[in-house]
Amino acid sequence: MPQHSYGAIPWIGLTVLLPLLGFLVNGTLALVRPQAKRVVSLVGTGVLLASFIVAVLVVLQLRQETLIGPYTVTFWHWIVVDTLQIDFAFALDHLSAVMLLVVTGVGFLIHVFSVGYMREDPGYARFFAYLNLFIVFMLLLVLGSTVPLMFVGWEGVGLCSYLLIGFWYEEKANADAGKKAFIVNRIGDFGVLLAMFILWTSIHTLNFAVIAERAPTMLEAGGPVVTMVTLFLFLGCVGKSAQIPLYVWLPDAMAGPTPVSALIHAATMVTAGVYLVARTNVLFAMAPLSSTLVAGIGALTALFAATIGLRQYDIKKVLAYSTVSQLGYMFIGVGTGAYVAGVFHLVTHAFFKALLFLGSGSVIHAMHQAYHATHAHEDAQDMRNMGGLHRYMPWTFALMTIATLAIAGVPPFSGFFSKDEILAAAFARGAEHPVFYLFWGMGLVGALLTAYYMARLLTMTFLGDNRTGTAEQEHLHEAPWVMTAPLVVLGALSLAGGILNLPAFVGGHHALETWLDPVFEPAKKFSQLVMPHGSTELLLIGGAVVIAVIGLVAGIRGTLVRPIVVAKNAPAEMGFARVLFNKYYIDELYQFLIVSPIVGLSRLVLWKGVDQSVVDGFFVNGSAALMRGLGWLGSRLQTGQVGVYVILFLVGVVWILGSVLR
Amino acid sequence: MLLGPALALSAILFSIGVAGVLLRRNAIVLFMCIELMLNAVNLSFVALAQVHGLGGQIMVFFVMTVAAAEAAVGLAIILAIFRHTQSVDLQNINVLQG
Amino acid sequence: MQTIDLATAGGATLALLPEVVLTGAALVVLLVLSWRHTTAEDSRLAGYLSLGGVGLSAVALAYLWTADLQPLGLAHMIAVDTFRYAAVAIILIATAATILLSLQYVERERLLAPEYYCLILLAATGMMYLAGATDLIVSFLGLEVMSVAVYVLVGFNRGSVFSAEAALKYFLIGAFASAFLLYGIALIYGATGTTNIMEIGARLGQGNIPVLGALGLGLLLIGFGFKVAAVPFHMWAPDVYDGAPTPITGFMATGVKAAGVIALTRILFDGFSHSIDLWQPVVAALAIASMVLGNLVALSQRSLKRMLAYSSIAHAGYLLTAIWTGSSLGAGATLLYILAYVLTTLATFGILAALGRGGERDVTLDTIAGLGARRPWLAFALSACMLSLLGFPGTLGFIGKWTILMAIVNQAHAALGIILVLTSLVSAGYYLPVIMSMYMKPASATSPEGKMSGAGIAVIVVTVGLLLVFGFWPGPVLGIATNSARVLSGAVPSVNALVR
Amino acid sequence: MTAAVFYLLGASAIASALLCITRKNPVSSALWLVSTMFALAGIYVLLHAQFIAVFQVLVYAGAVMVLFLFVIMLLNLGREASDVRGKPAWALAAAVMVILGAQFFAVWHYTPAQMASEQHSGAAVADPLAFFPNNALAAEAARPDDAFGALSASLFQNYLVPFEITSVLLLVAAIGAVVLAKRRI
Repeated sequence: MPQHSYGAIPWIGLTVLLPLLGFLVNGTLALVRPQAKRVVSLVGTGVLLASFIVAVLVVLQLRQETLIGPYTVTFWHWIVVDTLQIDFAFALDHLSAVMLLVVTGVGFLIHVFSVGYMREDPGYARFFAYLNLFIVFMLLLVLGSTVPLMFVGWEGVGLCSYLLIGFWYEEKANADAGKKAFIVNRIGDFGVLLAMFILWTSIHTLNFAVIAERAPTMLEAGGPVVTMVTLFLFLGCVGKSAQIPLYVWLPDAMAGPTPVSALIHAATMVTAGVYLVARTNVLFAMAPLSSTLVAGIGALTALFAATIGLRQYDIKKVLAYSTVSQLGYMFIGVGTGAYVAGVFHLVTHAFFKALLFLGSGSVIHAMHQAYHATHAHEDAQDMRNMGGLHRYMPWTFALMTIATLAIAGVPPFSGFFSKDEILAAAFARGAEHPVFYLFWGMGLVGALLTAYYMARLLTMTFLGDNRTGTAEQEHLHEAPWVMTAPLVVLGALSLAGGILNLPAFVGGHHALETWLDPVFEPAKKFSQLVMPHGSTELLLIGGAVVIAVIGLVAGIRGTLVRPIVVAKNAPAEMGFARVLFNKYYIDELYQFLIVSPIVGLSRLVLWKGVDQSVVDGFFVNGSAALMRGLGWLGSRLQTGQVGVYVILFLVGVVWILGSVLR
Repeated sequence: MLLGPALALSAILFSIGVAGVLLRRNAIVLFMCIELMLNAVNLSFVALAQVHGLGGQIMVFFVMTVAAAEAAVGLAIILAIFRHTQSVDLQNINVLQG
Repeated sequence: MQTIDLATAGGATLALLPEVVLTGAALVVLLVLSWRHTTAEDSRLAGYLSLGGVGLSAVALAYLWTADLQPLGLAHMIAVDTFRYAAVAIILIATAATILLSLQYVERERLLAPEYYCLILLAATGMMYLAGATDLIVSFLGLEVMSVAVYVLVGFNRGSVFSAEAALKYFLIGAFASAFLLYGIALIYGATGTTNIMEIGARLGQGNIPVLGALGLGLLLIGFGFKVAAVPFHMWAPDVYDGAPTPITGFMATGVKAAGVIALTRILFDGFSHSIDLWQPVVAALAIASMVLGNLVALSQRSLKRMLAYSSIAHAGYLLTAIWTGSSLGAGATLLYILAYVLTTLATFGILAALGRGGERDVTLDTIAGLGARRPWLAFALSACMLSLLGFPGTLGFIGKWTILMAIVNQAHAALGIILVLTSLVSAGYYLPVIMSMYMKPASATSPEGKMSGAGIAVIVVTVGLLLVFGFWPGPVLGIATNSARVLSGAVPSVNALVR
Repeated sequence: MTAAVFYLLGASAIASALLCITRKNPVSSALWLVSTMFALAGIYVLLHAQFIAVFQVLVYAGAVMVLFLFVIMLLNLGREASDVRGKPAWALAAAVMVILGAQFFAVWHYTPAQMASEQHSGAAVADPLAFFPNNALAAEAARPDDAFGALSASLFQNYLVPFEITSVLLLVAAIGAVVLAKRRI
């Protein structure tokens, strides 16, 4: 019988196997010959390139197939208990194909960047081993055909993230950040586990494809079961994708090396939550309550994190809060039912945020080298120490500008199309549930703030006068080609990423939407979204663009308006009085009416008050302390006296005998 | 047959043994209280053997063997600790704690 | 298929071949050491002989397992089924690993008395009787053989006051608990007129359980609660684990606990399946108390050895949760979880023995700081163990916990499962700092750790390797565990007839 | 008559046991324990277990308790201060004794007939022994003259496996005691 061959698709296992091989080789080298940096870089990036090529071949083949349901490659029966059988199997469908390309592609670029960035680091081999292992787990997460296998990847990426945040382990803060990330994520994992068990008891399967098949018939739409499952799943997403209230770990995670921030904490791992919602879209579509909550949390996070981002001075902290905020947008998308828009923004965000992080990495690299050359002990990440860098790093500056325009949502950059689609979808949903108008509004304000803080970042870093120091200026220069080349590629993607899903009004055909259609088909039965057309659509777009431009202009002018004090001389807190001495009336107005209140709110209330003390101090540290205290009490009972032990023993005896006698 | 009274006597002796374990600090005396508990159990076995046949009586043999074995090892352990602390008072034996 | 009559001496010997072989090996060791019992070489010789004995016993076990024997009528005194074989296999693994880890340890700590190995073998024999007994008399005697041997082993380091104190505490509370267990057996005997577990099950099945039987069941649970170190019968465990020689601590945490849990499973499933309403609440309460207290107190420990002791209490809680289900799936989960726990714990104590000196009481998080840089392989192995204990996906520990959770969910009863997951969450708070300390803290200025012996390395490589391999490919062990457990009658059938 | 002797012996057993746990001197504690054991031996005779009674005197009172006394003398513990705990412990011990006694109270009412009826819920029982047909030895136990023969036959046939395990147990105890007690290995 002639079998359909499926071309390259059966080779999909290679995409995981190759990075695994890389991990094994690099891991061994890290133990036996940590100095072999050439081999490590070759292996580390080579396996990723090979994996990416395989992924491209696989996806090209997938284009030609007309598959119903995913293409599944089963390797072995993983867990077989009674009638439950869970295979170790990969499932390739149009959604996982998109993720596969993003993970291997962006992953490869970031690996290449790391070759330059980490060159001087003694833990070079170890770093690449962890990075390769991360790719393995991320692909398991993306390709796993069942919830438990996805969970292996889910936990694995958490572990790698933990190891990489604490990579520079000499600093205690890093280790603490790693621990915080891990513990917060475990709270989310608890949700995923519970969701798994409810799923299993209610529809007796944990296979994603079968879930999509069975859920519509075996579960009651809008019923308690499906609502509970989705809420627990979303708890996992909140943890992994850093949404309110579990976002606290992500800004701290910036303690790790910058390529890690780019790969794990911006482009791939943190988007796993969005991916999970998209993956189980049928369930979410059947649970309107949960979906509204998803969108609501997303909107709240998008706005909240953006306000905090307004007044950070650490360049990576700004980007971290920006990531939290952008993830919020993705959740608005998937919560609204615009799954394609959510995934689209995930992809474009991977491009421009990776670019931003790597660009900031370039800057930090340059700053660090400059300070290193003059033996100064300044903060290489503080934007107040930068300024005017465009003279020394023209390439980085150009690329960062592209990324900034993309994230701000200026056409024709990629972020414009994806963010616009999300906002339009939220607006459209508003016709059904007015609360979505609120979410749309929050998203719009968030977009304004995004444009503002990104413009501020760009201005403080690259424009104006240089504040690094006269001696240091000699040493500021562009990063080596191995670091700039990935930036150029990402820049091109950020610029042109929009063509993936060009809307009709510019003559596009919604390519991504057509591509992903089979995956989201089942959800459509439960929630149909009528996107705005014609004048409404154009009005929405126009409004969004105007807001982005206002934000950008305000950001640049608001930053340039007064001299910035170098970090070490800066007063502890910015007084409002300073703001009043402005020669531009319009700036004053900006400052006084819009920016100052929000800035004050951002820095004083939200960041210092809520973020740093309430969430961190109370929830994270407080619960840990409470448990430790209880444990200490238990330990006090352990006096070493046999008499005490006997008494407790007898308490147990009396209780058990009483219980069996009833 | 005196089944009920014998079982009751056994229960009372067992409880007295337990009370003794609570009351004493001397490791040897404490161990004697445990022996008392074992004796109480033996009485139960013997009483029940009247109803159920010889199995109960045979059980007593095994219990006696166990008691002898435990006594041999237990007293050796007590001797060993005495060599370290010069005391068998449990109040003085608590270097391990926390 | 071949039937054997367990009432005859020949039949019983055949059925007890692994135990008999192991006892024989112990006698050989005893005989040899009557001539050679002074130097390090003599001690090593005894170790190798014992290892050979374990090997032969394993061969006998393999023979029994493949021979597919069936008892004639009710199994008399000893079970002839796969559940026992699986249990014996786990005990033999624990014994072999303990002997291998001891080879270097006894020389380093100057415990040069070859009786040490003899006692390990005899303790293992006791565990095998306990785990395979179908008669409460055999359970009790097996338990006593095991306990008496372990009392001595705990106090084997005669130069150390810690060792002696640990032995005394273990002995006193152990004998106290034995008395309760024995009283339980007496009352059950009174209620049913038999000590055979299957017969007890058959006779109790005919109506409400009599008061005598209920009391007896409660007393049995107390006795076994002590052996598996379940709260509130756990107080001895931290002190005793702390004071005992480290390989023996490992042996107690694995072998003793495994034998106790397996025996309890068999007794409750075969003997008291009709009284499940009576014992389920008790087992649930013991499990919850153990999980909560074990995990919380472990958080505040500095010494790794004590931390592991509290963690072992928590694991007793997880195991009791599996028993609580009363289903054959739960019994299978028990077996699998024990295997995972045994492998992990043996490796952990092996590593601990390599890290410390003088009983390892002083090995703390600070001692192992920077181990990732000094001893990368050792640090990797310890990390793998911690993750497996935590139940991290990709390790056998995860598969074990997963199976337990499946068994709970199968009973359509989520509360225990939620507590299990939540307390495991808490346990991250003390397992992870170990990893963190090794990789993320600068090394302190302590003396470097000693070299490991080849035998120790072999144990750690094999156990950690199995943990990881079975973590990704658990099919074989999972199949063995669930199939072996099917022979137990199981109090409850699985609730869900599942469609795949 | 039997009942009267039983209650007399029972009362003396309880009294000796109470004295055993409360006497301050370890030596007198041990002697009161011996006294309890003798009373129990008497009760065994009343309960048709003459053979066990003999062993009780020989093994328990004779061998085991002598071992205890020997160690007490060896360590010269007779002159130590009292090891009885303070008032809270007394209250606790009394409470535990009362609670445990109450929990075991149900056993007081047991008669052979009730025991049998519990197994066969409801049926009135005339001859309790008839309800345990599986235990062929039960009938033999009723004939005290051949109890010894029946006991040994049972021990070496039905209970062969546990009997052999006790030999292992004694071996363990012997090795263990030697290892722990020797001054130098």
